[in-house]
Parts: sequence; structure tokens; C-alpha cells
Amino acid sequence: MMVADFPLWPEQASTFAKDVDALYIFLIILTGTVSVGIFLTIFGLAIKYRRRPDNELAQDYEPPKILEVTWIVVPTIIFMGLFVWGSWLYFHLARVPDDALDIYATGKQWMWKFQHPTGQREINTLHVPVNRPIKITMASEDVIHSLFFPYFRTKMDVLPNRYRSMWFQATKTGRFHIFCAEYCGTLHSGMIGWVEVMEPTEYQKWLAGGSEGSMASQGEQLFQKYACNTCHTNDATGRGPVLAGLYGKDVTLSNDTTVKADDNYIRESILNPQAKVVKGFNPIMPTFQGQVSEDDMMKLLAYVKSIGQNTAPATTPAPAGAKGTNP
Amino acid sequence: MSDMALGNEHHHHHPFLQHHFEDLGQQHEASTLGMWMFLCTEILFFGGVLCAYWVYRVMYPEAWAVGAHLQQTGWGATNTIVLIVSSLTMALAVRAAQLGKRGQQLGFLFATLIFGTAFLVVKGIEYHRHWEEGLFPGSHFHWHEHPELAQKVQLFMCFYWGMTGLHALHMIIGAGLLLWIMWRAYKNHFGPEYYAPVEVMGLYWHFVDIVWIFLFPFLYLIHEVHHG
Amino acid sequence: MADTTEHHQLEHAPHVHVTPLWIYIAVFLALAVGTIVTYLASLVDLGMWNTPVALIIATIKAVLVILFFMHVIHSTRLTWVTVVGSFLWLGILFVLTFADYLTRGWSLFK
Amino acid sequence: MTTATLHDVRLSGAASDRNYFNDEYGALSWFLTKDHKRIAILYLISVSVLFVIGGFFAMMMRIELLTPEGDLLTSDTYNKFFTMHGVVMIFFFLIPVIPAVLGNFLLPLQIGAKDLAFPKINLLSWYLYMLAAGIGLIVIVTGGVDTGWTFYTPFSTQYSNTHVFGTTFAGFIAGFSSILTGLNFIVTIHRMRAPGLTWYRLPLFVWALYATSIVMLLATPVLAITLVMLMIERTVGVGFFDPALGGDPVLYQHMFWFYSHPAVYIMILPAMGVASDVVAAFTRKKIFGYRFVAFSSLAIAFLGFLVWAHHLFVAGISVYSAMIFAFLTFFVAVPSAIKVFNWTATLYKASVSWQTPMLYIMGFIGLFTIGGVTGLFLASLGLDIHVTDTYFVVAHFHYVMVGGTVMAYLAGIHYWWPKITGRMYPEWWARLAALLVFVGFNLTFFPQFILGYVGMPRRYHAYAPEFQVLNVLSTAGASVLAVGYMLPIFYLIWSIWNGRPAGKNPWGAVGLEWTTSSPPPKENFHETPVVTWEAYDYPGMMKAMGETQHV
Ligand code: HEA
Ligand code: HEA
Ligand code: HEC
Ligand code: CUA
Ligand SMILES: [Cu+2]
Repeated sequence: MMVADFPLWPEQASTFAKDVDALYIFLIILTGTVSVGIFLTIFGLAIKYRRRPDNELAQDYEPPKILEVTWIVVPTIIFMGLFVWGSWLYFHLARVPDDALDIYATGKQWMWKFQHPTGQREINTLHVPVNRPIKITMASEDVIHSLFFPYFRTKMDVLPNRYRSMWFQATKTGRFHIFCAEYCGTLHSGMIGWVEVMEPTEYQKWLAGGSEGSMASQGEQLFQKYACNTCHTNDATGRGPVLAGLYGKDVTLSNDTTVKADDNYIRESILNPQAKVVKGFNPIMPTFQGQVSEDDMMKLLAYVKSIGQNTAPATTPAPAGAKGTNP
Repeated sequence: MSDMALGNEHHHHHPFLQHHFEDLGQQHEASTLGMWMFLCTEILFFGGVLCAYWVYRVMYPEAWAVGAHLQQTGWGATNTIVLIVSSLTMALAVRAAQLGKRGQQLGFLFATLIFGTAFLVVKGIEYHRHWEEGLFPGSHFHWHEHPELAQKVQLFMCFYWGMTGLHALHMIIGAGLLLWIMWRAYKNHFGPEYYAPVEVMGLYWHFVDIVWIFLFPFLYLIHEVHHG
Repeated sequence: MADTTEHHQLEHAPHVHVTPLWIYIAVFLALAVGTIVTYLASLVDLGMWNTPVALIIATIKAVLVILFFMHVIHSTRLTWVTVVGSFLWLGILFVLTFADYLTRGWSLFK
Repeated sequence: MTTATLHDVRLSGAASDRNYFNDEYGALSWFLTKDHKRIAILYLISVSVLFVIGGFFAMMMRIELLTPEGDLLTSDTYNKFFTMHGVVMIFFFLIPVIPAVLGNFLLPLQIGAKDLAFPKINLLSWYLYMLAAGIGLIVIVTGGVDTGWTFYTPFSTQYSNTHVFGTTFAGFIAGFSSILTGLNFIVTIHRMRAPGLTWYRLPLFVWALYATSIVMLLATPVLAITLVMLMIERTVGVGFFDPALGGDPVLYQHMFWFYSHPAVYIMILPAMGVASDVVAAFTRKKIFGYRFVAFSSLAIAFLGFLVWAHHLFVAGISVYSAMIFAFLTFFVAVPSAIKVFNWTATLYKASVSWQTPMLYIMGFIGLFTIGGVTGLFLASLGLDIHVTDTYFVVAHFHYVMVGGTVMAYLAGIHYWWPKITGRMYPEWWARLAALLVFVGFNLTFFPQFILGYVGMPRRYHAYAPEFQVLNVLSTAGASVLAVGYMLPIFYLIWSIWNGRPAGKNPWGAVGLEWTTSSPPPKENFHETPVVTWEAYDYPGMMKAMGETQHV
């Protein structure tokens, strides 16, 4: 069993993997050459000029100073190249494609909870379609965790105080590891799971099975449960601003600055409404800190998002299933 | 033992010259440089918490303004003046030591101690009031005027207590050192040849004063951010 | 930085530079005035300038204390380097920390 | 007025009978000593004990990791072990080891001073260190701590129910010990140099200690205040980084690494200083590009402050600041490269002696290079996303810290052992140990690079079965390494009584420390030396020695 299962290289299962591996291989060759070169030089010289009776004294010789300049300038240039390459990859990973499929993740000691916009929830397993960018929006309920997909060559820390999002596009179907990579207490090494990459049709089938209604519609119910609708009505008569059409727009605040209504803005508006007060409204919205769990928060977010795209409240989810397939 | 490497004759063996120094000049330079190095670390010590303070101040300007308005500026201003006076008397004590005037020196050191203590008393009064008003962070923090800002104001109060507490701790240590210096001054240890301990004490005391010069506007005087 | 010449200086007892009394008094008065001005400035609405004004006055006060009460003005170059250096280092902490916080909202052009 | 000159820098007879060791007797003469050499011995004993404790935790972890299941230790115990391994090794071993042992002993000797500028503060540093280590030991025996050596919030402030307070308090105190050592060194180097000893005549070890001290002075206080904030948050229940109040855990990480990245240069700079001195002595040459090597220490010390957030590339900092930090990180590698190349170039046309200190230093240069260049992997943003928090990072930092600093420390302790004790260590055993350490080290940590890239996260008590083979190799290597480390402990102690008397200058090395007797007298020099020669003036020394003399 030991020998059979002895990988020296992780499988490449995302679009990103080969790019990262390319840089890795380049670095191995570059630094390998340099390191081996230095090693051999040291040993070579140490043997050649080893102390012998006729070599008790070093020769009075100084290598030319131009060497010094060379080995300052050349590495610097190489390093700048590495910087550009590494940054290019990083930037690429930071920019989530617009057409990515939304998935929500919560880290919690010691499990991963995933929610699909259509309402499916799963723990420690994540089903995603192949060949389609997936965006994971995530937060932690307690300490810092880190969602790590080694075969996709990506990971990101999950924070307790704000949303962050990462993305990947799987290129192979199959089961791949998920690890928690940021130490989070007793069962940190047990906070593991699997990502199941499926054909889009399979994925649609899977989505169709057992769900409690889409996240947005569950969010809508919560919207009533928390009595948000008493102030946020569908027309301009409420005490709070109309939330339809809000998501992704710029909001003008009472101090005349504008902010983009993104995930973290919505989250903050609910947890700490007075931090950014919308122009023309009184700061009367109560805080929901401590009342709304991370799961519910994500549903509320999904709801606010859903009514952001089409002005009517979403009753039917706009599932972000694979293109052209019917659920 | 031979000190003759530098071969200067006029230096008799001063009782406070330590064995490993060549002469009092070297010893003096070493002590003051040592204190400066220590103050470097102090700058970064206070600087660390100050950096955190500014990060949150930029994030939560309203809460910071509210927090500053919870302070009584009168007390803060009084204390600033008290501390500046103590710095003056400290500087004059060093001067008296340089001139070898023992009486003056003792007087100014004593004045410094008195003003330092006055500062701590005023700070104590403020602390007491904050405690009574439930402005100490933690489970018994009560402050509800703007419920939505309460958490961030509490965060501000963490910094208030943390920074002024650290500063007060430095004052207490300074007061202890002053007593020791006063005792040595009383024993007539200092004069134009040897006054490094007084000088070093002064550097420390002035540094603590500088910290407060910044803390005062940062914790008491934040102008309200106006909403349009 | 120190070199051999430093040792010659050190052969003697400490180099005493006694600051005239009036300088101490003048610095003290300046500090007191600074305190009052800071306080008054906080009462008027200077728009975005309130914070910078408070900071500038505090810095001036600190510089006065450092130069005169702490005798840096007559000190060796090494002392100057030490003082300036430690503030420079504090600057590193601030600038690079804020390089993060202030750019968090920047968009990633596509 | 007699002065020590080049002509004295040669082999000479028996040790003088009065030395710092036998100058006074009794336990109190040690515990109240102000002699920097005795304080160095106190440190030597204490850091060695803590190294064995740290090593014990390492061995237990390696044994646990033999199998994928968590079978030997419970997960809580494992978590405590890697935390205490990291805390002990970093704060109580690696940071003090070279400065407080070798630096303390040699700095005054190398600059021709009678002692450090502040002998009492030097003793105080040791007591603070002991207090911190004592608290650390109490924490260990009363249940330990499980946060990782980085103490990330909010886990450390709100979730861990182990002795976080005690540990961070110990770290805080150890920090002050380190600050006071740095302060003492800087003042000593500025104010206590012997006549004629200009900056460019200083041994590179002194330059390295100077650069190290700057970092200690300017970085450590930020750690101190950060730990204070952490302790307050933990005791009061709310505080500076608490997300519930709007605090930001990433701010803690900024402040922690503002210290802890420069701290890695506190660990490596003195090692580089040792390397320079040893390379010069065992090649009988002046280090090539002396000034470049000297200033590269200062450059590392400075640039080291500009790169801390390369530990936070996936932690939630802005994309643009990540790029700034990555950019600056590459610059800190340039002065390190200068040193590596200059040591290598020094070997050219030299007279290379293959004695133990040189063996360790050859190992050091190679292993530090591997550790350093894998740091470049981590600095390459897009790649770090994959390898951060995996065994790749673990391998990187053991290569620089163990392959780098510990190897250099072993080189230094062998090189200066004759000066410290007046006796030679047994060369054959020492070479054997050096070989074992080198082989064992690579076997332990090289597989971890692969392990990391394949995806094994660090701080894992149990792991996926496919990672086993590499883990078994690593554990096997660690056993060899442990034997390699055990040997010196035995033969060095043995040599104190049984070693061959060393004489003033057994290596034929240049440097003020070799002009006084071994062990040195209480006040170091019988007469204040006057320096008239350049650093590493081997050509000059060789001429002065006239006919070659067999060493
Ligand atoms: C002695 C300690 C030490 C030293 C010297 C270094 C040196 C370096 N380190 Fe390392 N590092 C650590 C100790 C150290 N590190 C520790 C303890 C951690 C993890 C902490 C934790 O999370 O627990 C860490 C983690 C760490 C990270 C974060 C990884 C992560 O968590 O994701 C990074 C990222 O940039 C990094 C980079 C570097 C770089 C670029 C250097 C450079 O200074 C290296 C420069 C040297 C060289 C480059 C070699 C010589 C150069 C040549 C021979 C030139 C020729 C080469 C070419 C032309 C390619 N280190
Ligand atoms: C100076 C620093 C230093 C040193 C010297 C070492 C030395 C060693 N380290 Fe350590 N290590 C760290 C600093 C250091 N480490 C840090 C900072 C971490 C991160 C912690 C964290 O994540 O918070 C870490 C983490 C770490 C891990 C990762 C744990 C994890 O993430 O789950 C591992 C795993 O193999 C490891 C192994 C070893 C080994 C085998 C040695 C060997 O070199 C040790 C060999 C030494 C001895 C064994 C002692 C001498 C031997 C004797 C006297 C014989 C008698 C004793 C016995 C045989 C029991 N270390
Ligand atoms: C007591 C009335 C009230 C309740 C109840 C209320 N809100 Fe609000 N809300 C407001 C007001 C007034 C504003 C505008 C002022 C501000 O930004 O604080 C607002 C602003 C918002 C915004 C930002 C809107 C924008 O245009 O930028 C969001 C998002 C929001 N609320 C969501 C919710 C959610 C979700 C709930 C329920 C969990 C809720 N609110 C409950 C009154 C309320
Ligand atoms: Cu969650 Cu580690
Ligand atoms: Cu680093």
C-alpha cells in the first residue's frame, strides 16, 4: 500500500495548476543549477586548494572586483523576473471571472459547510461542475481557517470578520482533497474533505436532489423572520432604502463618499448598520450582530443579491447551473 | 592594571568610574548612548499600539470621535501642562547637576516628583470616573447612547485604557527612578564631572512627556466628522 | 559614525554643555502655548485639516523637547542618527501597514 | 608601553594560570558575575538545555508522523508539542544562541575591550532570559500551550484553553532580554573599541552582531507591545483584535510579523558572521570583498524590515500590498547572495583546512543557499498560494534555521572552543558528528519540500496515507540528526578535562581574541591592545610568521 500510493507530484486538476507548476519547475531548474553550482564550486576549490605542506599559506590573490558587480546585478535582474511572473499568477487568481458559479462556504471548528445557491447544503464535501469557474464566498464562524485545494493549487484564509472570495475552474472530474491549512485548534488535521468534480449534467442531477429551496428564497423567509421587510419595502415608502437593484451598485453615503455595494458592504450593513449610513436616511437600523448566524447571513446575502439582478424579489432561483442544460 | 594605553594623566580615579571604562568621558558617552538606544525601543513599543490605533481610527472615524468626546478635555489639558512643567523642572535638575549645585538639584528633582505624582492623581480621578460610568471594556461595559456605535467605542476605550495605562506605568517607573536619583543627589554623588545618571533620568522623563504630548490630542481631541 | 577620532574626544571628562536658563523657559512657554493652541484648534471645524493640525503641533512640541530638553541639539551625530532612525523605523511600520489597509478597496482592473 | 602586535599572533605556550574560570570560586561567583565570559557560559548551559527540550518535542512529533493515523499522541498533545517546539526553539534557543553565547564571549575580546559597556545589564539579560525560560518550563509541565508559535488571534485570545497567557508573557520577557543584549552590543561596539580598531578593521562577526543588534532593538519592542495587547485581550475578554468589536485579526498578523520576519535575520545574521570568521581562518585569507560583506549585513538588517507581509499572502491583505511586499522580499535576497558568492570566492587560491569548523561552514553555505532559494519560491506570490502553510514552508525554514544557523553555531562553538576552555575538542569525533548532522539533516528535511508541494499542510497530527513514505524518510533522518547532535554534547564536555591544551592560537588565526591567553584572563587582556593591522590580515601574519609552521 505504501509503495502503490506514493505521489511525488500533485495531480493537475484546475486551469491554474499548470501555470503554478510551470513557475515551480522553472524555479527548481534555476535554483537547482545555482545551488548545485555553488556546492560544486566550494567542494572543488576546497579540494584543489586544500592545505598541504606546500600550501600552508594562501596565495596573495584577490579576484577581480567586477565579479562583485556581476553577482549583485545578475541575481537582481533574475529576481525581478520572478517577481513579475509570481505577481501575474497572483493577480490572475485574485480576479474572479464574472460568469463564475457562486458557492458559499463557512469554516467552523472543525468542518466545512458549503451551500449552493439553489439551496443544497453539504458538509465537508463539495460538488462542483467541471470546466466552469466556481467562485467561493466564505467566512468563518470562529477562528481563522484556510480552504486549501491542493490539486487546484489554490487556497485562501477564511476570516471571522469578513467575506473573502476565491475561485477555480476544475479541469478533471473526480474526487480531490480539501484541507484546512490554517491551524485552528484540536481537530485542525481532521478538518478535511473532498471536492467532487462532476460532469455538468451530473451536477444538475445532483442539484435537483433534496433541497430546502434556493438560498435566495430561504433568505427571503429570513428577511421576513428578522422583520427586515418592516423597513425595507419594495417601494420608496419604507423607512429604509429599497434593496432591490442594490447589489453591485455604488451607494452614496451620508458623508458624500460612495461605496460599492458588495458582499462585505451588505454584511456590514446588517451587522453594523451605522458604520456606513446611506445618504438621505436616518441611522435607525438596529444591529443584527449576534442574532444572525453565518449561514443565515449568507442566505440574506444571496437574497439581496438575487433581487439586485432583476428588480423583482426572486421566487424562482436563477440557478447558475451549467450553460444550456435543463435542471 | 594599565590604563596608560591612552596615557592621559589628569584623570584621577573617580569613585564612580567603572573598571572597564578608560575614563569618565567614555563612561558618560556610553550611558547616554545606552539610554538613547533604550528610547529607540520605547518609540517602537508605543509606536506599535499607535499604529493599531490609527488603523482603526481610519476604519471607524465616527466611533473614534465619540470616544474622544467621552473624555473630559479639561483634565487632559491640565495634565498636559502638569507634565510639561515636570519636564521643565527635570531639565533644570540636570542643569543644576551639571553646575554642581546640590541644593537646586534636589529641589528641582523634588518638584519633578511632585508634578509627576500630580499627573498620576489626575489620571486616577479620570480612571475612577470612567470606571463608574461603565467605560471599562469587557463584560460590564455600559454605554448605550449610540447603540450601533457601542462596539467600536468599546474598541476605542480598549486603546484609551491600554495606551494611558502603559504611559502611567512608565510614569510610575520614572517616579521610582527619581527617588533613587534624589537619594544619590542627597549623597552628593553628582557634579560637573559625573552627572550621567541624572542626564539619563532626564532623557527618560522627557520621553514619557513626549508620549503624552501625542496621546493628548489622539485620545481627547478628535474633531467630530460631519455628515452631509 | 564613530571612528578613531571619537576616542580622542573621550579622553577627557564629559563634555559639559550647560544650556542657558532662558532657553529652557522659552521652550517651556512654547510647549504651553502649543498645548493651548491644540486645544483651541480642536474646537473649530477645520474640515479635513483638524487631524493634520493636531499632528503638526504635537510634532513641533516633541521636536522642541528632543532638541532642547534632551540636548540633542548639542549631541554627537550618532545621537541624531539614533533619533531620526527610530522615527524612520516607526514610519516603516506605518507606511507599509497602511499600504495594506488603504488599498484593500482598490478594484482589480480586468 | 607595550602593545600586542602581529608578532604575538602566533602559536605560543601553555595557558596562563590565571583565567576567568579559576579567578573566583563558588556558585555565587557565577550567579553574580559581571564578567561577559562567565555570562556567556551561563547562557551556553541554559540554551543547550532548552535545545534538548525543543529537540525532544521534535522527536516526539517525528515519531507520531511515522504513520498517517494519529496514534502515539492525541491531537491536543501533538498541537502542544509543535507549539512548544517552535516557541522553545525560536525564543529560547535560536534567537539567543549565537549572540548571547558566542557574541557575549567574543565581542569584547574581538574589539579589545575589558567587558561589555553595561556588565550589570548583561547579567540582567541572563536573568530575564532565565525567568522567561522558567515560566516557559512551568507552562510546559502544567499542561502546555497549543496555539502555534505565531499565536494567531482570535484562536489564541478566545478559543484556546491552554496556557496562552503564560507563554506570551514568557515571550515578552525573553524579548526584553534580547533588547538589552542588543543595546549592550551596540553601545560596546561604538564606545569600547581598542585604539586603532577602526570600523573597517573589525572582524565581520562584529559587523554581523552590530546589524543583529539593530534588528533586536527596533523589532522586538513591536512584538512586546503586540503580546501585551494579546494578553490584555485574553484576560479582559475583549480587545484590540476582537472581530466582535470590529477588530481585525489580520492586524495582529501584521504586528506579529513586523517583529518576526526581522527576527529571522536576528537568527541568521550572527550565523553569517561566524561563517565569515571561520572561512577566513580556515582558508588563511582575507574575506573577498570585505566591505561588501560588512555592508550586506546592514543591508539585510534594514531590508528585513520591509518584507514582513510575505507571511500574509493568503491571509487577507490587499492584492496591491501583497505585490509591494513580494517586490521588496526579493531585494533582501540580494545581500544574502553577495555573502554566499563572496565566501565561495574566498576559497580560490586559498589554503583550505578541512577541520571541523570549516566542514560545518561548508555545510552551512550549501544548506543556507537551499533554504534561501526556497524562500524565493515562497516570495513568488502565485506559487506561495499553493505552498503556504504546507510542509514546503516547514522545510524552507528548517533549512535556513537548522541548516543555516545551527550549523554555523556548531562551527563557531568548535572554532572558539579552545579559546573558551583552553582545550582542543577531539577532531575525529567532531568530524563524524559534522557528517552525521549533514546527512541526517538533509534526510529529515529534503523530503518535506516534496511533501509540501504534494499538499501536506503543516501542523497536521494525522495525514492522508499517500504522504507516508516521505514522512518515514523524514523521521529516519531525524534520528540520525539526533545522534549527530548528541555527540558534541558528550565529547565537548569530555574535552574540558581531557582535551589537549590549546595554547593562545591553535588555528593560526588573526584577530584580537587570539592574542590573549586561552582561556582569557578576567579582564581579557593583560594590556590594552593597540591595533595596527587590517581585519583578517593573513597575508601580513604569514609574512610575520616567516617560515611556515605546522599546525
Ligand atoms: C533564519 C531564518 C530565516 C531566513 C534567513 C529566511 C530567509 C528568507 N525567507 Fe523565510 N521563513 C522563516 C525563516 C527564515 N527565512 C521562517 C521561520 C518562516 C515560517 C514562519 C512560520 O510561518 O512559522 C519563513 C517563511 C517565509 C515565507 C512565508 C511562507 C509562507 O508562510 O507562505 C517567505 C515568503 O516570502 C519567506 C521568504 C524568505 C526569503 C526570500 C528569504 C531570503 O532572505 C533568503 C535569501 C537567500 C538566498 C536567496 C540564498 C543565497 C542567494 C544566492 C546563492 C543567489 C543566487 C540565487 C539565484 C540567482 C536564484 N520565508
Ligand atoms: C531553531 C529552530 C528549530 C530547530 C533547531 C528545529 C529542529 C527540528 N525540527 Fe522544527 N520547527 C521550528 C523550529 C525549529 N525546529 C519551528 C519554529 C516550527 C513551527 C512550529 C509551529 O508550527 O508553530 C517547527 C516545526 C517543526 C515541524 C512541523 C510540525 C507541524 O507543522 O506539524 C517538524 C516536523 O517534522 C519539525 C521537526 C524538527 C526536527 C526533527 C528538528 C531537529 O533538528 C531537532 C533535533 C534535535 C534534537 C533531537 C535534540 C538533540 C538531541 C539530543 C540531545 C538527544 C536526546 C533526545 C532525543 C532523541 C529525544 N519542526
Ligand atoms: C428599523 C428599520 C430597519 C430594519 C428592521 C432593517 N433595516 Fe436595513 N436599513 C434601514 C435604514 C434606515 C437603512 C439606511 C441607513 C443606513 O445605511 O444605516 C438601512 C440600510 C440597509 C442596507 C444598506 C442599503 C443601501 O442602500 O446601501 C442593507 C443591505 C440593509 N439595510 C439590510 C437589512 C436587513 C437584511 C435587515 C434584516 C435582517 C434590515 N436591513 C433591517 C432600516 C432598517
Ligand atoms: Cu480549520 Cu485548520
Ligand atoms: Cu519572513
